[in-house]
Formats: sequence, structure tokens, C-alpha cells
Amino acid sequence: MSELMRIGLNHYLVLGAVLFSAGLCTMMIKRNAIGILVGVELVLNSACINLLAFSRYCTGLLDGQVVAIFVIVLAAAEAAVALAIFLSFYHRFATVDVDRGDKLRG
Amino acid sequence: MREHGQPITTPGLVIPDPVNYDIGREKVVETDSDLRTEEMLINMGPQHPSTHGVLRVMLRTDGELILEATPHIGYLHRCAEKIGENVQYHQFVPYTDRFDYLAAMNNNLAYAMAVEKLAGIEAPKRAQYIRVIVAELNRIASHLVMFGTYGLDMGAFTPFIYGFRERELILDLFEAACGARLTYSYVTIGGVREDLPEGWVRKAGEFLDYFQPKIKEYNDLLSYNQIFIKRTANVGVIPADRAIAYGLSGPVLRGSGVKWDLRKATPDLVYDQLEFDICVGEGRMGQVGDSWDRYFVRILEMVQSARIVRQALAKLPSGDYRAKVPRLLKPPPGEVYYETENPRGQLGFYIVSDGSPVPYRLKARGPSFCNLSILNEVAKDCLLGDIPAILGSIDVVMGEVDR
Amino acid sequence: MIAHIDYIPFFSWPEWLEGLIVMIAVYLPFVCLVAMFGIWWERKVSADIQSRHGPMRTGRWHGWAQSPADGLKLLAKEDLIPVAADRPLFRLAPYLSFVPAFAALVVLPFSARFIFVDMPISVVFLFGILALEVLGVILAGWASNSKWALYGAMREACQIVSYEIPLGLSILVPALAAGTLSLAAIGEQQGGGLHQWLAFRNPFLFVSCFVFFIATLADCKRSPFDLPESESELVAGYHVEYSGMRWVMFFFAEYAVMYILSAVACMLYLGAWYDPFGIVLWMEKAGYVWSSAVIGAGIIIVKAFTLVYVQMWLRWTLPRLRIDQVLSTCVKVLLPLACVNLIGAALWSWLVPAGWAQLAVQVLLTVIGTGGFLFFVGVLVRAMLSRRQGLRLTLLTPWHAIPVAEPPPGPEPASNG
Amino acid sequence: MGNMETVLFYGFAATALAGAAGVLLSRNIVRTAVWLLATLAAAGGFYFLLGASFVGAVQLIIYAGGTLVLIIFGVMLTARDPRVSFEPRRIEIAAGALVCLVLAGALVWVFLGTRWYQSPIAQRDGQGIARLTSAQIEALAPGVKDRLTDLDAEGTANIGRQLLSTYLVPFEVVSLLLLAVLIGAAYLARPRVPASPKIGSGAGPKEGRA
Repeated sequence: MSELMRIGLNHYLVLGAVLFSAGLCTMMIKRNAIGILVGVELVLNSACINLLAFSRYCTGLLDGQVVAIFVIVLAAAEAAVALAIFLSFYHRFATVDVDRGDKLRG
Repeated sequence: MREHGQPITTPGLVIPDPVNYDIGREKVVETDSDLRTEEMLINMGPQHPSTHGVLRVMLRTDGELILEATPHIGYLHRCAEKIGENVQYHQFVPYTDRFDYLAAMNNNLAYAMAVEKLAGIEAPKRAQYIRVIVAELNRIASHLVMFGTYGLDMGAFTPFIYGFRERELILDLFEAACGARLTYSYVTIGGVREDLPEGWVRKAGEFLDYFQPKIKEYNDLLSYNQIFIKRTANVGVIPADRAIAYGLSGPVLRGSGVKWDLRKATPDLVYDQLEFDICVGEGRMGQVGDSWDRYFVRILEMVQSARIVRQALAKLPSGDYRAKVPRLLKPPPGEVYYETENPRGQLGFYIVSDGSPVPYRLKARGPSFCNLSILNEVAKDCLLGDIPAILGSIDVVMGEVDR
Repeated sequence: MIAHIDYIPFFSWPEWLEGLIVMIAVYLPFVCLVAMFGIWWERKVSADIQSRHGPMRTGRWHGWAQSPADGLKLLAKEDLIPVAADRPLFRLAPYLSFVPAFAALVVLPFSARFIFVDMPISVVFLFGILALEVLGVILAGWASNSKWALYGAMREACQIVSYEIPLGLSILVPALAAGTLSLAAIGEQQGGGLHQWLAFRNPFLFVSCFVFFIATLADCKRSPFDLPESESELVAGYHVEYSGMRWVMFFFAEYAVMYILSAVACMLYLGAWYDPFGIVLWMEKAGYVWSSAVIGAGIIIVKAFTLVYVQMWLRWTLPRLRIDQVLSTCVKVLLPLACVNLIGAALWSWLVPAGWAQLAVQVLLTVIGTGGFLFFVGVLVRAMLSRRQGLRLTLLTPWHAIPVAEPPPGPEPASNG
Repeated sequence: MGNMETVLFYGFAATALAGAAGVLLSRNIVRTAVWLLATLAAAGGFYFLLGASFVGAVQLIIYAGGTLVLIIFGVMLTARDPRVSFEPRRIEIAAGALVCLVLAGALVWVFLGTRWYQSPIAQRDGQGIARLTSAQIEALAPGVKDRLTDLDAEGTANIGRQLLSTYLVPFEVVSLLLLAVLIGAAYLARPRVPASPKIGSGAGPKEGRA
């Protein structure tokens, strides 16, 4: 019990793993492109949590924080591009259902 | 159902040219098969703060972009013209108040002049001067409302209060003259209903002394405000030829640079004895005929109207204020069409008499109705925020559109 | 209030409990008071600008009780939720809008002693929290399932996301000059009189102050950037379907954010809790700890409300911009200006040594700033005096004062139907 | 009574997991985004708990204030899809759930089974960061000693220093990437047709007659 109450690295790692799986599952089941994007965000967040947890409990240096900032910035960039693609996709196919976008016609 | 992924192909659309409508030569527009915009239909009105009453405009939008704005009217229809065929000539005067309720004096005037022409009556000189005075004061009052509400449409709240503050003083004058503050029925067939009360002339002069410097204040507050100019200049441009083709009149027509004013073109009453200028849009802030021009023509007209009133007050003769008109007026059989320059344009009455006490046919040409017809053409490919700018600068009164 | 609590990970139980009590007992009433006073004051300011009186009846003295009375009325009002609305989101949205405004206040110092949570990065945290407010607005617009509300939400999203960039850059400029991201630490550097205020430190900070203020106008949806709720276009925008207490939440959030951003502007640029003459700093140094803290808190509240007044003044004077103009103002004017300010301020602190040149620039900017401020105060006073005259409206002779003369000669009217 | 960190951790964990579950199970895409907000906010809380308050604030600003707004914005722009609810097939759900459960189990098993390296800098007491004694600092490897940082007050400044020294190349690459994204997103989302179709589809009048 005291193991559970005293927050340590493992707590964060387990949490990150669960969030990661949830994100992955979201990416797998959702057919709405934006839903998939949301799943990606979940995965990235779980990675961030891991980075910061390792940074705090293992190295004690700031590298984890710096990389986490990179991740957050890149996630924003990725969301912007993904949404632009979805909009383009939507204009062409009138849907954001990714299963419909398998035509490969230019 | 089309197969998924196929582009929607809209069949060729037929668009009648609203002016040169020629059934044999319809214009067919082929739509681009790649055209796929996210369109949304929005109902602007009949309850909407900037449609100035119960106008309903269907907006077909692509995001903030307006593709088409179709006005739908009739929410204030009260069968005024049909009523006109069932009441006696004198009795129709109060109905004209309800046409353009912001300029009831001018409505009364147009109707009275039409009936007078039909029945061959001439109003006495004093009555003519009084008519000019009240008509021009009402023009100022009406333009003040436009000034205020246009500011409101553009998101500036304060001009509204300022405009109404000054309008209140005009209404006080009218109340003193005829007892009413909105629906006057003051100008009647043969003259005016009552003579001006004692001290009215002096008080009207005092009002002008107070009012004339205020116009600079309006210009400082709204007309020359950079944001206001950005919102209205180059927005809703009506070129002169389109304005004429659509039969626009009043400040909307003059805003497009057309120097046409019935008070100068066919001077009735005593307008030919008074000095004033026709104000036209000059495109000072953008193109000729943009919303700013239409707005500013009204500001300039207030200056001119004040000038007219001052002259008329000085020249006001004594004498009868009303000609002898039988209570049961039976004009000789015939027809008449008479137009006067209202604050919103040319209000015309077409009256057919069969010699009986009631008109055989009474038809009105409402300036707001005709001016509104250009909305469809102007409010195209503009932004949602431009709709109030265009609508407000056309300045319709729904009572007159729907009648 | 507590002097100095370290930030969250190092809370221990009693301190945490104390913090909760302070939140509920001090900050919540403070937010509500600010909002209610702001609403009442806005009505009075607008009335003053428009030659009216505004609320005068409720509570005898200038209608001071108008806001509480409105609150009671709104509490009793039916809470309407449109049938087609997304009910959970519709309910959630007002809280999402109000809570960030409330939470942001926590890191806002009132004076050197009155700091509830002192974070080393409080200014970043504050804007992080305030960034959540936009989600409440967007969700409200979406959940209402009304096209007008949706338009409001879309406009809000565009506007806030764009204006956060110049806003963030304008925060960096004073942070750069002060060398810290802590609001309290930035504030502490501005004590020694007017010329020490960060806005007057160098020309870039001076310009940046205006950029920041304009961006805050857009951030709290104040005129001329009030597009998300522009009534002449969108009826009421994102809160068109709201009524009763939920609507009040949006209103409270708006006024709370107005106050918070104004207070932040004071912290960052306008001398924080210090007076223009260095008296509070002298008191702090002389050991009058509590009295200087109380006076400092009073000073920053007065300063913040002065800026709130400017916001109101602008709202009741200016028309509204169009959405494309709003965005182009951001991208073409504010953003380049903010970038230039940031680079310029960095270069300035690198190149200009602290010496007579720096001091001369400070004094010059102080004179310009003070002159501008006094000019506008003069304009206001003049306008106020002329409005007083206008209100009397003795311009026209009253009817009873006009002597009755003989009626003009003329025959009786023929008939008087 | 457990300490504050424990309580906050479990609070945030509950929020994050609830959010993740909501994301996974919600059918409505806007609600999915709102659930994501819960997870993002809770993740921000974790960052604060982990002593990375700057990253936490950045998370709030960029993720919650920027990315999520962008996502909801995208949802609104594409929400007029006739197939609003995208019902996944049962087999898809089953496969997804299976894969993810297996993956989660494997990850947890690996994580819990590993003995992670713990640097002396990271040793701390329950209440916060232990300040190292000068003797301990002397004992550190030279490479680590140069980059020795605290995780609190000076952390933000050190993040900045690291960004412009150790991580300068990634920093520049990211800035280039952001520029490319800016241009690319604008290019991708540009209107394909001139935004002024002058055709009347007849929708307006028809609607009016109805």
C-alpha cells in the first residue's frame, strides 16, 4: 500500500502506458480523421509524461523537459498540417471518414 | 444517390438578368464541376437587430463570405393600398403616416399633393411654406435616425443616442404643431391641418441654431472615424448606371453620384424660391456609390435641409394655412401620378378617381421598396459584417416596403 | 492573505487547506465584486458618454444596487436550454469560460506582500490558464446548435488564436527587460518613480505597451474587436442561446478577464503596485511592510480600473471592425510590431549601457507618456464639462416662456374634419 | 494522511484516464475533443507535479489554447458530413481493444520489471528536490556537473540555455519546420476555386418559398 501511496517513477510510467494504449486504440477504432488526430495527441501526451518522469526521477537533468517542449511544439505543427489535410480531404470527398479516402485519385 | 467520391455536378443554372430580362435569351452559367464550397443558409431576420424591422434576408454563405442575400418581405403588410380604395380621400391621410413612419410628414405631403393635383386644389402660400418647413425638419429627423442606427449597425452605440437626442427636439416641434410625435397627419389635402402655434417659428430657429453645429460633432464621432471608413468605404458599391437601372431614388441614388432630386428637377411647393444644393456622393473615401457615400449624402442633406428651413422660416408669409376643401371630396374622374422627394427617395401616389368619394385605385411607389431591390445584387461576395453596412446604408423602412 | 506559498508540489496539507479557504473566501468574492462593479461602472460610463444618467433608481445613490438586483433577477430567470442543443456541453461551457478567469487571478500579485501563489513562471502560467477561456466560448457556440452562435464561436477561435501571438510576444518584451517570468519579480523592479516603469525603459517597451493593450482588447472581446458577440451582425454571438445564470457566467468571465488583463498590463508595463513618485518603494524600504502592501494593492487596483475605463471608453466610442480587418490588423500590424519590439528590446539591453543615455531616454519617454496621459485626462474633463452643459438642455426656450401674441390675421379654416 | 503529491497525482490520474476513456468511447467528435481537454489539463497537472512548471504552462498555452482550439475548429468546419456518427465495426473494436490491452499489459510489465538508472541528482525527499551538498556535486561526472540544474526556480532559464546550446540544432530544425508547416498548412487549406462563385444555386429562393 505504501508503495502505491508514495508516488514514484513507476506510477507515471504505468499511467503513460495506459494513456498510450488508449491513444493507440483511439487511432485504431475511430474512422473520423479528427478522432484519429485526437488519438495521436493522447499518444504524444503519454510520451511527454514519460519524458518528464524520467527527467525527474532518473537523470535529474532538464533534457526531458526540453524534449517535451519539442514534442508539444511539434504536436501543434502536426495538428495544423493534419487539419489542413483533412480540410482538403473534406473538400474533395465531402467527408472526414478516412475509410472513404482510399481512391487515390489526384 | 451518387456514388461516393464523385463530385457534385450542378446542372446549368438559369439566371435572369434582373434589368434586361429577356425570356428568349436566358444566360446559362455552367458551374465548375470542381466547385465545392461549404454553403450554409442563414435566416437573417425577421427578428434581427440590424434588419431595421421585420425584413428577412436569406443569406447563402460560405463561412463569412456571403454568396447571396435574398430579401423576403411582407411581414408588415397591412393592405394599405386596398384600404385606400375603401376610404374617402381625407380618411386615407392617417394611413400614409404608417408608410415610412420615420417621415410621416413627407408621406402626408406626397399624398396630399397627389390628391390636390387630381382635384385641382391649390394650397395657399403660407401652407406651402409650412409644408416645406415640416417636410425638411422631418427629413432631418429621419436622417438622424439613419445616422444613429447606422452607427449602431457598425457597432458604435453612441451616435444612436446623439441622433435621437436631436430628433427629440424636432418631435417636440411637431408635437407643438400637431399634437403627435410620430404619426402626424399634419399635412392634409388643401394645406395643413392647423396653423403653427405661437412662438413655433422662433423655437424652430433656436433648434436650427442648436442643431447646425452638431453636424460637425457627428462627423468627428462617426463619419471620419477610421474604423467606420474602413467598414463602409468600398463596401456595397452601386454604380450610377445600376442605380438608375434598378430605379433607386433619394440618397441611395445620389450616393451613386447621380445628381437627381425632385425638389430641383420638378420643383413643387416653393422649392424653386429657396436656395439649396443637391448633395451627391463623390467617392471621397472610396469608390463613388459605396456605403460611406450613401451615408454621407444624408449628413450633407441634413445641412441643406437646415438651410432650407432657415430660409423658409424667414420667408414664411401670413395668410391662410389651408384652402377651402369640401369635407366630402369628390375629385373629377381621371388619374394622377405624383411624386415627391422623401427622405428615402421618391414617394409616388397613383390615384384613379371615378368621381366617387373613394378612390377607384390607389397605388403607392415606396422608395424603400425600390431601393431594397438592389440588395440582392450588391450584397454578393461580401462578408457577413458587410450586410449591416449595406442594409443600413440603403436604409429601408419596412412599413413602406410592405405597406 | 498569505505572504508566500511555494507552488503546488510543495504544498503540505494545512497550507493547502488554508489556500482553499483563501480562494473561496477572498478570491471568489473579489472576482464577483470586480464583475459586478465593472458592469455597473460600464453602464455609468456609457451613460456619461451618451449624455444620459444610466441606472439611477436602484439603491438610491446612482443606482449602485443595479448589479446585485440584476443578479437576483437573473438567478430567478428560467434556465433555457434549446431542444437541439448538445446539453452536457451547453451546461459545461459557461464554467469552462468562468473558471479560467477565476484561476488566473490566483497568480496575480496585488503587491509585494499580497501574492497568493508565487510561481517563477507566473506570467506564462497566467496566459496558459486564460487560453482555456476560449474553449468555453467555442463550446458555447457549438453546443447552442444555432448558426449565429456558431459564427460567434468561429470568430472567437480565429481572433483569439491570432491575437495570442502578439500578446505572447508583448509579454516577452518586459520579461526580457526584467530578466524574469515572475509577475512579482517584474513588478518589484519598477519601484523608483515614474521613469522606472517598464513602459518607459526604452522605446520598444513603450510601443510594446500599446501593442499589448490592443491585443488584450481583442483577447477579452472588447470593442472594436467584439466580433464574437457583435449584436448588429450575430445578434449576440456565442451566448445568443444562453439565459439566466449561465449567461451571467459569461458576463462575469468577460469582466474578470478585463480586470485581470488590465492588472497584468500594469504589472508588466505600468509600474505594478508602485506609485509614480517612489513613495511605496520608500515605505517598503523603511519597513512599513503592511501599510505599504495595502497601499500598493490599492494602487494596482486603481491602475487596473483606469485601464478598464479606457477599454470602456473605446467601446462606447469606436465602431466595430470586420473580421478580415481584425485578422489583418493582427497579422500585418501587431505581429510585426511585436516582433520588432522583441528584437529591439533585446538589442537595446545588449547595446545601450546603463548610463546617462539610458536615463535620458527614460526621462524623455516618461515625459511623452505623462504628457499623453494628461492630454487625454484633459480631453475627458473638457468633454465631461461640456456634457454637463448638454444635459441641462436649456438651449431651447421652454414653451411656457414664449409670450403669447395676437393670432395672425387669417380667415377661419373652411372645415376642420 | 498521504501527502499532497499523492492526492494530486491520483486526482490528475483519474481525470486523465477518464478523459482518455471518453476520447475512446465518445461517438460525438466534439465531445471527444472536450474529453481530450480533460486529459490535456491533467497532463499539464502532471508536469507541474513533476517540477516542470514551464512545460506545464506551455502545455496549457499551446495544447489546450492552441491545438485543441484548432481541432475543435476543424471539427466545426467538417461537421456537416452526412455521416455524423462513424460507427466502427464490432470486429474493429474488438481488434483494437485486444491489441491495446496486450500492448498496455506488455508495457506495464516491462516498466515495472526494469530497474531504472537513478542519478544522484534525482534523489530527493518526499517534499521536493533535495539540494545537493557541495561534496555530492564534486563527486559527479564532469559532463553532468556542467549541466547540473535545479528543477524549480532556475529551471526555466536553464531550459532556455539548453535550447540555445545543447539543443541548438534541433531548435533550429524545429523553427524551420514550423515555417514549413505555416506555409504548407496555408497551401493545403487554400480555397481551390476563386472564393467568389457568382452562380445562384437557387437554394435561397426555394428556402424562402417553403
